[in-house]
Amino acid sequence: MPPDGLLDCRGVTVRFGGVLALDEVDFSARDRAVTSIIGPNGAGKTTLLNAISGVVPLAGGGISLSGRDLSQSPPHIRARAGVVRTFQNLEIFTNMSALENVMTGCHCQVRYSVLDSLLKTPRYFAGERKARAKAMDCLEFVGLADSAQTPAGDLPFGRQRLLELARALAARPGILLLDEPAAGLNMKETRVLGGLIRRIRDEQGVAVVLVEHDMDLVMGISDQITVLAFGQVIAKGAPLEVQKDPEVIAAYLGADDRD
Amino acid sequence: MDSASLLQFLISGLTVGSTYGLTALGFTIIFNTTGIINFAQGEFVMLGGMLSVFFMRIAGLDEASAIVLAVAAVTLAGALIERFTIRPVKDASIINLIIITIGVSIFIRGLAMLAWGKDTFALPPFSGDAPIALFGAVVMPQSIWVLAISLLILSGLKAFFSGTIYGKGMLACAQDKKAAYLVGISVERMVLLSFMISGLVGAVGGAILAPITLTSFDVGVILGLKGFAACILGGLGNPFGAAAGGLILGVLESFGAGLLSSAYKDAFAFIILLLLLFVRPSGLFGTREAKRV
Amino acid sequence: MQGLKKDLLLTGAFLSALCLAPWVLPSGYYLTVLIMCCLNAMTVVGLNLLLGYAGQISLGHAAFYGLAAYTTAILTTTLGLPVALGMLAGVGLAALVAFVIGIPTLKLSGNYLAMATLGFGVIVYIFLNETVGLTGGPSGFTGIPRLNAAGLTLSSDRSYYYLTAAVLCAVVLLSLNLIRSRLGRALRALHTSEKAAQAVGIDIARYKLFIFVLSAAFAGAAGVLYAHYLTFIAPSSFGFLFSVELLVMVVLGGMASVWGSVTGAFFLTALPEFLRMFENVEIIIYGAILILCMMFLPRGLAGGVSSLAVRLRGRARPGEDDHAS
Amino acid sequence: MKLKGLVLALAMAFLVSACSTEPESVKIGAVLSATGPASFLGEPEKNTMQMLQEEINAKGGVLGKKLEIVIYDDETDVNKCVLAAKKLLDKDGVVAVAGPSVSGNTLAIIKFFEEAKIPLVSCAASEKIVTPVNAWVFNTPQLDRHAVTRIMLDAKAKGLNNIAIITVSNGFGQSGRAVLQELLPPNGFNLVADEVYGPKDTDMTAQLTKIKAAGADAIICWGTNPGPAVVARNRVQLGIDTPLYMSHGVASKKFIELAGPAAEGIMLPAGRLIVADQIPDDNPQKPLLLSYAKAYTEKYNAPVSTFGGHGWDSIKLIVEAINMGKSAKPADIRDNLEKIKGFVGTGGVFNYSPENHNGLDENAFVMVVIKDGDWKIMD
Repeated sequence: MPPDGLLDCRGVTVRFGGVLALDEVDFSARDRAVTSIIGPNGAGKTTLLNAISGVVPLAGGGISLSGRDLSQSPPHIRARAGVVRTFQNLEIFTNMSALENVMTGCHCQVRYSVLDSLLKTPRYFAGERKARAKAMDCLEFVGLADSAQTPAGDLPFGRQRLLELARALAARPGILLLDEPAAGLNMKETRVLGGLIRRIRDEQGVAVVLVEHDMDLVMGISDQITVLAFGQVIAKGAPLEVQKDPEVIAAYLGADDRD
Repeated sequence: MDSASLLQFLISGLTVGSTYGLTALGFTIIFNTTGIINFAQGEFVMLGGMLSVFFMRIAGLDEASAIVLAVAAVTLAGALIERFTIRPVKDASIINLIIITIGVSIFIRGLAMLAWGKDTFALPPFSGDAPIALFGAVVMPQSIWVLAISLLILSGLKAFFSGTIYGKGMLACAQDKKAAYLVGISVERMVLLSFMISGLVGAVGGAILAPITLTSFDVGVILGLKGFAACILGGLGNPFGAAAGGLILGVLESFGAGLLSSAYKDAFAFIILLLLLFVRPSGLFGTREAKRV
Repeated sequence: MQGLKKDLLLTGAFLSALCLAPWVLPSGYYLTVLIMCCLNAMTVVGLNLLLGYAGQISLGHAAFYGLAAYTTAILTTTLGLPVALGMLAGVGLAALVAFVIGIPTLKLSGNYLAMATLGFGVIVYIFLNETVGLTGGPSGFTGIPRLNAAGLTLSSDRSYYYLTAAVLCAVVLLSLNLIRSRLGRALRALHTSEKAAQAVGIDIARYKLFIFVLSAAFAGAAGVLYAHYLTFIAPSSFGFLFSVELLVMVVLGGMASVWGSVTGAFFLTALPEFLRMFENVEIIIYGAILILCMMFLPRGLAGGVSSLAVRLRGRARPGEDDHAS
Repeated sequence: MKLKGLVLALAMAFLVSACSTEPESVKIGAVLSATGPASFLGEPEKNTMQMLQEEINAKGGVLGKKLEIVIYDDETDVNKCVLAAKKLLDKDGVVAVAGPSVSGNTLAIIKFFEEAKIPLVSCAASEKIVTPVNAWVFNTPQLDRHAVTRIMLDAKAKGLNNIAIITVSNGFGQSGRAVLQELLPPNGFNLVADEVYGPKDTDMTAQLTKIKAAGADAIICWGTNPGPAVVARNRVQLGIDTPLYMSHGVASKKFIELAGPAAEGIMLPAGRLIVADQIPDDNPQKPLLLSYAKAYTEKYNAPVSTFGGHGWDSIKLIVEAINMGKSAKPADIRDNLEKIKGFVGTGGVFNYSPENHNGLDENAFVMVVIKDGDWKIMD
């Protein structure tokens, strides 16, 4: 195991029926770094995120975070261990306000028992105050503090993306998995997002794994890039190295035909 | 237990099962187009039987024309229900629409009680009631009618859904209303059609079953319950599954009554159903996860 | 924390209204109607926690109501245990059964979950009906004693009514408290997106099970109170139609609204009494009212009242009150 | 809008209830299952009571006052029945109550009558209603025990010893099943099969196939329409020629209609009402039964059933008790009900006493057989 590997995937294999979606993928992400996963459509990028976050079961290989094996853990255990993610198709809680969304993110950070909830004990009030404060911090961080009381479903699309990010931050990630966070955003919003991701890495010291199609964003903020094609890793390295890799160029050219 | 008795249980189970299967088919059609579980489906079956009796007795028609008229009337009723209770609120959530169909079923039951009273009625069997002997067991001619017509309806539906543009359009509506609309399918017309077809299927079922099961204004409740169970057993949205689910449920009950205990036969059938769901969470022949509520 | 004060105030006002009711409606008949309303409301509030907040349907809640009623009936009548103990055991058994069947059942979703809970209800009904030696079978279980608590016999309808009203208010307050907590947020989260809920560390299976058990316990509480009020129970009161009726009360009252559930339960329980004068057309009118309410009040009675209130105040107030009241 | 409507409905309900309080009448209540699964009982009972009210008032009423019968429908539902009974007791202030139609509902409300000290004359048959005797509760139908006794006498005479029973899994079937299980073995019969069917079942082939295999000499079926009609049809379809006895629960023309040719030869104990024209002229019940049947058929254009007769008996017994004591006070009515002797009703000749609140014996039944689509008294 490399000493700097915070998240470590070895030989991750995922099958859907007869289809081999991921074929012995090795992937690692360092602490306090942005690691991007790129690749043509259908390369298995989201599947890899799903495998890491526990949404799809592994057919082989292992996943560990800071040396702790998570290969068999259900998604919520991985989340508690620090693997927190966002979704390509927004999964915000539309039946809550923005603030409540982020407070839900604090679920495992601010704890009190069922009895405290039912009977409104002082512990409940203390916990709620703490959760609220923490959620407000996260909202402020992404620039949504002014929309705290807005029903989440009423927010414009770009702000819903930010809300999801805030909710993920509230869950105090050890590693944050972002699944195409820039999809559907305009240039300006994408720039803001890029800045946020940098700040997450630099100010909060959280490792980020980024799956993204927007190459400007990827090349601008990544410390390390892994390229997937047809369920296999075809290249790894710093942005500039990867950009020059002939295999990567070939994969993208081939993919462009299909697009 | 001798083999003649076992065969008799099977025949009895298939006969009862076809009543569930026919109701289940109606559920499938509306579910496939709208995602609604139509609680008034049992009432369609009831209306088919009761209207046939009514047209025969009061209007003095012969049985065949009475049944044709009854089926036409229930098809129309299906259209009216869609037009007046479902279409005006088509943006409502599925659970609200389901509650509306519960209201409709109560309403129809009330009307039927007021119109025809609370008595039970019988319809004469189509081709006499001389039992046919079969390896020591007996089959009623009406049971053969029921099984044959059920098969006919089933294959008709199969052909309709996979072979015609309307059928495919209806399936498309269930998958994604907006997309169906975008490719030029009139969602409203498809939903209307689905209510009419399931009215028709229900009414045919009600009419051909009435000679065996007898009919009254309140038979719809239990048929709806068992029909829904049959649907789920077979896997929602699959007409073949619905029909098969009905037959399986009927056979389970019949063997439960014959071999275990007649008092617990329904419990037996439902326990099997639950166990099956725990192993196969979307029914025997179900493919997609139908999460709607 | 403003919502909390509002909850307390509303619950207090509701309790006082319930307590004043016997003076306004002096006959014992109205008391009985009100007791039935309160009992149904308890069950419906619990069912709404499950359905409206957590998004998990149950068509088997009548079974929990019935199981609890029969448990206390058998313990107190056949075995002669104290009533209070029987009641506790009844609620406990309902919760325990919910726990046991909830583990496999709650893995299902949507219509399949509806069927599984419905099937469970039917099975319980059949056992209540057929185990004649234990339950008295279809003709019912007679001679259940009234409640004696701390040397105080709650034999008069009025004192029993106060007890029922108090329990209902406790159920309402507990539910409101629950919704405004991290638990409530977890439930609403898994309703909208199980994936996202898991992604922030929420153990969805555990919360589903918890709320299933809690709502079964509320139904059980109503069940034991019912048994010791009527002193007679029969399986026909706990059939699948009652489960459906409870579901209708939830939706008609308003999904994800505790006060909506109370309104829905009171409305639909008392409605047939108002319709009595229509005799044979009663059922038709009942059906029509149900259809019209669902067509024109898509968010239920609670939604109708709150949008009326909004219109009266002339402004909309977004925020957590809309969701958690 | 909604609120206004509710207030209006409330106000209306108050108004209606206020108007119905009329001091110059004797008010009797009735809770009947006019709708729901037991409507075959409740509807004729309700019709009969309405007919009786007109008839009695046309003849000058009760104690010189108008007779008013307040009838509520309980929809065969326990909770609705409790509410209806409460309304009669607490709001309408009736002096006595007739009904309910089914045993479960009766058992559910007995307690309230004991508390309110108002007599209840039930139209339901269960023995639990009158044993142990509750001071305030009476019933009018013949008991299951009496019906079973008649069937056993007939079976014994024919030498049928191995009996199979098939009963419906509701209150009616359950109480019949209990009595059959209790009485058959000690009277020298073998119970060779004990099958059950659901009230809404539409096929009893499986149960009958089992009974056929059990080698019974006779089958006894205990249920109410439409189940027994299905049993009769399935029996013929399966080619079973074992004699079939039914309970008195099918003693209405509807059964013969539903079972069709399969009804031929079926035997059952029944009240004399359905065979009124066949009973000897010296039977004290004959004139009453003929006139009741005629009046009912004329008024409602429907065949008379013994169930309506329970309604007749309940109301007439209450009225008789009022007339005996010249008092419409509930306690007096109760006391006088216990003193009624030799009262000729549709169900038989009633002899109430402090120990017997049913008042009938097995002579209330005759055995009838279905022949050529009609009832025929057996010798």
